[in-house]
Amino acid sequence: MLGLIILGTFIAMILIAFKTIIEPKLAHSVVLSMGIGLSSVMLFVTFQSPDVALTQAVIGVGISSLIFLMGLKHLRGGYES
Amino acid sequence: MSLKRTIPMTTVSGFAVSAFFVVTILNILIKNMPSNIYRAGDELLKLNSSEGVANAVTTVVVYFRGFDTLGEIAVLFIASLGIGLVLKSTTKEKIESEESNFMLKTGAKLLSPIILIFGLYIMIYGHLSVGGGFQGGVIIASGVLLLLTSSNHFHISHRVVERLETFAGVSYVMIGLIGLIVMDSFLGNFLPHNISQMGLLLSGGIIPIIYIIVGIKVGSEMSVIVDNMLKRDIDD
Amino acid sequence: MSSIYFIALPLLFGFAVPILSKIGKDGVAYTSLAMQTLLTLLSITLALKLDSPIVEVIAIAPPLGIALVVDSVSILFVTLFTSLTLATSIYYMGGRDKIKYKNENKFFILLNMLLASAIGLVLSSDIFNIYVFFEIAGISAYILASYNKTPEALEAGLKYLITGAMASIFLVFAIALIYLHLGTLNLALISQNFNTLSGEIQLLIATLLLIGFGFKVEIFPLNFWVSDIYEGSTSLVNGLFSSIVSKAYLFVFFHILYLLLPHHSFTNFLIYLGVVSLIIAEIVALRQRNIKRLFAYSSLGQLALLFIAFSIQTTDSIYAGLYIILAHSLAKMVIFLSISYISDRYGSEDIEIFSTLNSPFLKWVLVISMLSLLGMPLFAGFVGKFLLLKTLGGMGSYGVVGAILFASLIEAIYYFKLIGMLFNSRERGESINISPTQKSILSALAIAVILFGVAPFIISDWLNVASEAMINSHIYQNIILGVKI
Amino acid sequence: MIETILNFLNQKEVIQATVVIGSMGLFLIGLFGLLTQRHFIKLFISIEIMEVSIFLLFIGLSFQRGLTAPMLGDGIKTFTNMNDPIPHAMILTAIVIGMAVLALGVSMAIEYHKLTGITDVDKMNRLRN
Repeated sequence: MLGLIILGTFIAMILIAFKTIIEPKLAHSVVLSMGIGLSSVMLFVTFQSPDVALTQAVIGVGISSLIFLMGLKHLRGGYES
Repeated sequence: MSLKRTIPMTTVSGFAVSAFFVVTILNILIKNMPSNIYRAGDELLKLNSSEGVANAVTTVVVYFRGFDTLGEIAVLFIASLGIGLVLKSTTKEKIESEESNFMLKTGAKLLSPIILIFGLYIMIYGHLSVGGGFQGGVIIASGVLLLLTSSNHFHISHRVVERLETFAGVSYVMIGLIGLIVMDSFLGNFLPHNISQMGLLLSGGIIPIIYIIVGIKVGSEMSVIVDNMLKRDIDD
Repeated sequence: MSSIYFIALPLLFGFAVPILSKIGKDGVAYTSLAMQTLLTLLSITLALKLDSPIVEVIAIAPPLGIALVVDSVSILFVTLFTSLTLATSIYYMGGRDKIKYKNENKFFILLNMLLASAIGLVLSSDIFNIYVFFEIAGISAYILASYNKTPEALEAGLKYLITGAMASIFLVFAIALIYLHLGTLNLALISQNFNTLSGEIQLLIATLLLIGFGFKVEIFPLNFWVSDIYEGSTSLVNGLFSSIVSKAYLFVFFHILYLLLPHHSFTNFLIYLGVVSLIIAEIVALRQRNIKRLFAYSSLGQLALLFIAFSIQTTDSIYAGLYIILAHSLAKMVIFLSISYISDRYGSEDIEIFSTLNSPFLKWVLVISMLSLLGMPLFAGFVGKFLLLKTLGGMGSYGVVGAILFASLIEAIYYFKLIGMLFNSRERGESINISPTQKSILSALAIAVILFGVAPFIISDWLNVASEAMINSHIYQNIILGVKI
Repeated sequence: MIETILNFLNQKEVIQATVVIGSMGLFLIGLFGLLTQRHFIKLFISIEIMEVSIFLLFIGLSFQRGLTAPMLGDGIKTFTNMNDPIPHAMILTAIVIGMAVLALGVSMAIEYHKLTGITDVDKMNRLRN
C-alpha cells in the first residue's frame, strides 16, 4: 500500500506542478501551487516525518499561499503577456 | 496546426536544457543509491534520552543543532525587517475598506480563539509531541490573519509586538550565553533534565523554554509580516 | 575569549535594537560602533596569541554537533572582516551630519548581521550551519542592495534575490546528497570519507556546490547579475559586498573544495573558468561609463584572479591568493568609500566626476588604491600578483600567465584613463572637504595598502602558516576530530 | 494481480526509485519554469517547486520502511527503530528559510511594480546601459 500511495502522490504532484507552470492565468496557478504543497504534506506524513509535515502545512501551504495571493493582488494584470 | 507554431522556441529550448541537466543527475542518482552504513542521526537518537525530551526532532532542532535554529530565527528577523522596510506605507492610518461579509465575521469569531489556542498548544507541547515553536508561532499568526481580514477595527499594536519580539530574541541569545558560562558551551542545557521526567510538561531543561521563545519570536514576526502585507493592501 | 562572541554579539545587538534606541538619540549607532570595536580588538588579540587552533563546541562535540574552528587562516579572515566593517561604520559616522540614511537603525542591524554571517561562514565546521549563514548573509545583502527603495535599487535587490534563491536550492541539494551518502554533516568527517564515494557522485556533489557557490563567488557564467547589483546599490554597501561578502563566500567554497576533492582534476576545469571570467570582466569593464559599474567589473576581474590562484592548489598559490584578498579588500574599500562621498557631493555616477574632483587628498588615496589594484610595484597588489605569476611560471602554464598579463594590460588602460582624468582636468568642481574622521579612515587603509606593498615580510609568517592550514585537509581533520568533551 | 503490483511497489529499492524519479521530475518542472516563465509570481512558484522537490528527495531517501517517526508515543518507549531525525530538523529549517526569502522577494516585487509597473523579469532593464 505504501509504495502505491507514494507513487500516486508523486504522479498527482507532477501533474499539478506541470499545470501550475503552463497555466496562463496567474490566479489559477497560485491556487494550483497550494495543491503541490498539500500533496507534499501527504508525502511527508507517509515518510514518517510528522514535524516536517506540520511545518510544510502551516508554512509551505498556509503562509506562502498568502504571500502569493498578496503578490497576485498587487502585480495586476492577472494574465501573462 | 503544427507544433512549431503553437509552442515558442524559448519553451522548447528551455525544456531541452533543463531536461538534459535533470536526466544527467537522475542517471547518477539512480546508479548510486545511498547505503545506510553510518548516520549521525542514529547516534543522536541514542544520546537523546539523556536530554529527557520525548520528541527527538525537537532535541535536534533546539539543542544538538540549536545554533542553526538561532541562525534561522535571525533569517526570519531580517526578512521581517526587510519586508517592513520595503513595504513601509507612506500614509500611516488604515483606510476603511468595505465591510467583510457576515459569514467571514461569524466564522472568524468562532474560529480565531480555537486557532490561537491550538497554536499555543502546539508551541508548548513541542518537546512532547509533533510540532513546536515554528509551527505554533505560524499558526498563531494565521489566527491573527483571520482576525485582520474579518474586521476593520482589529489592529495589531506594533509596540507590543515589537516588545515581545525583542524580549524573545534577547532572551534566546542570553540563554545561550548563560549556557556558555555555566556549561562551557554555547546553548548548553544548564537546567536539570532528568530522564525520569520524560513525557512531563516540565522536562528537558532549557529545551521547552527555548522552543517557546522561538514560538513567541516566530509568531510576532509572522504577524508583523502578515500585517505589513495586508496594510499595503488597503493602502493603494 | 570565546569565538562564539563574534556571532552571538552582533545577533544580540540586532535583536536588542528596540531597547537600545530608547537609550538616547544615537544609542544604536554608538552601541554598534562600540561592539564592532570590541570584536576587532578581540580578533586582533586572538590572532596575535593564537599558537594552536581553538575549537568552540556548541551543545555537543564535533562529529555530531556544530563547532566553530579558529585556526590561522580563519582568524585572518575574521580580523579582516571585523576591521573593514569597523572602518565602514566609522566612515559612515564621520559623514553622518551630511549623508544620513533613512531608517538608520535598520542599516546598523543589517550591517552587523552581515558581519556575523560572514564570520560564521568562515568559522563554522558544519556544512548545514554554513548553509544557514549563507542564507543570513544573502538575505541581509538583498535588503542592503535595495535599501534606498528607488526602482534601480529594488531591481538590484530582486535580481540578487532570485539568483540567490537559485543558488541556495543547489546548495541544499548538495548538502542533502552529502548527508544521504556519508551520514554526517561535519566537514572533517566528510573530508575523511569523501573518497569512498563513487566518482560520479563525487563529481555531482562538486558540481552542485560549484553552481551553488558560483552565483555568490561571481564566476563566469553565473555572474551576469553582479554589475547590476553594484550599480543599483549605494557605494558604501558596494564596499561591503566587494570586500567582505564575496571574500567570505570565496573562502568557504575553496575551503570545502580542498576538504572534499584535494588535488582532483576537477580544479583544472576551474582554472579555465577563472581565465575566461578574468578576460571577459576586464574587456567589458573597458567600455563602462558608470563608475560603480566599472569597479564592479574590476571586482569581478580580481575575483577571477583569486579563483585561478586558489584553483591551482599549491601552498605558494594560496599564499598569493590570500595576499591578493588582503590587497583587494583594502583597496576596494578605499575606492568605494571615496566614491560614496564623491558621487553624493557631485550628484553623479558618471566617470566624468573624476575629472571634476577637487580634493588633493581623495585624489592621492584613489591613485594609491588603483595602482595597487593594477599590481604596480611598491603596492600590496603587486606582491600577490607577482607571486601568482611566479607560481604559474614555475608550473609551466604560460598560457594562463599570458592571459593574466593580457588582462592586466586592459586593466592598465582604464585605470590610467581614470588617473589621467584625475590629474589632467581643466574644469574644477567645487572643492570638497572631507571630515577628519573620514580622512583618517581612508589614510589608514591607504597606508595599509602601501605597507603591505613595501614590507610583505611583516605578515609572511602568518600567511605561510595560514596557507598550509588551508590546503592541508589532514590538519583540519585532526583539529576537529581530535576534540572530545 | 493487484497483490503482486502492491508488493512490487513496496520493495525498498522501488520506493527509493519512485522518490528519486518523482522528485527529479518535480525539479525538472521547476527548472523549466524558472528558465521559461517571466512573471515574478510564476518565477517564485517555480523556485518553490524546486525547493519542495529537494526536500522530498532528502526526506524520502532517508526514510526507511518499518521504522517509526522519531518521537515517543503510544507503545513506543525507547529511542530505537526510529527514522533519522537530522534530515527532519534540517528540512524544517530549510522550509522556514525558504519561506522568508520568498516573502521578501514578493514584497520587493510588489514595491517594484508599484514604482514602475513592471511584472516581468525580462523588462527589468533600468540598470543596463
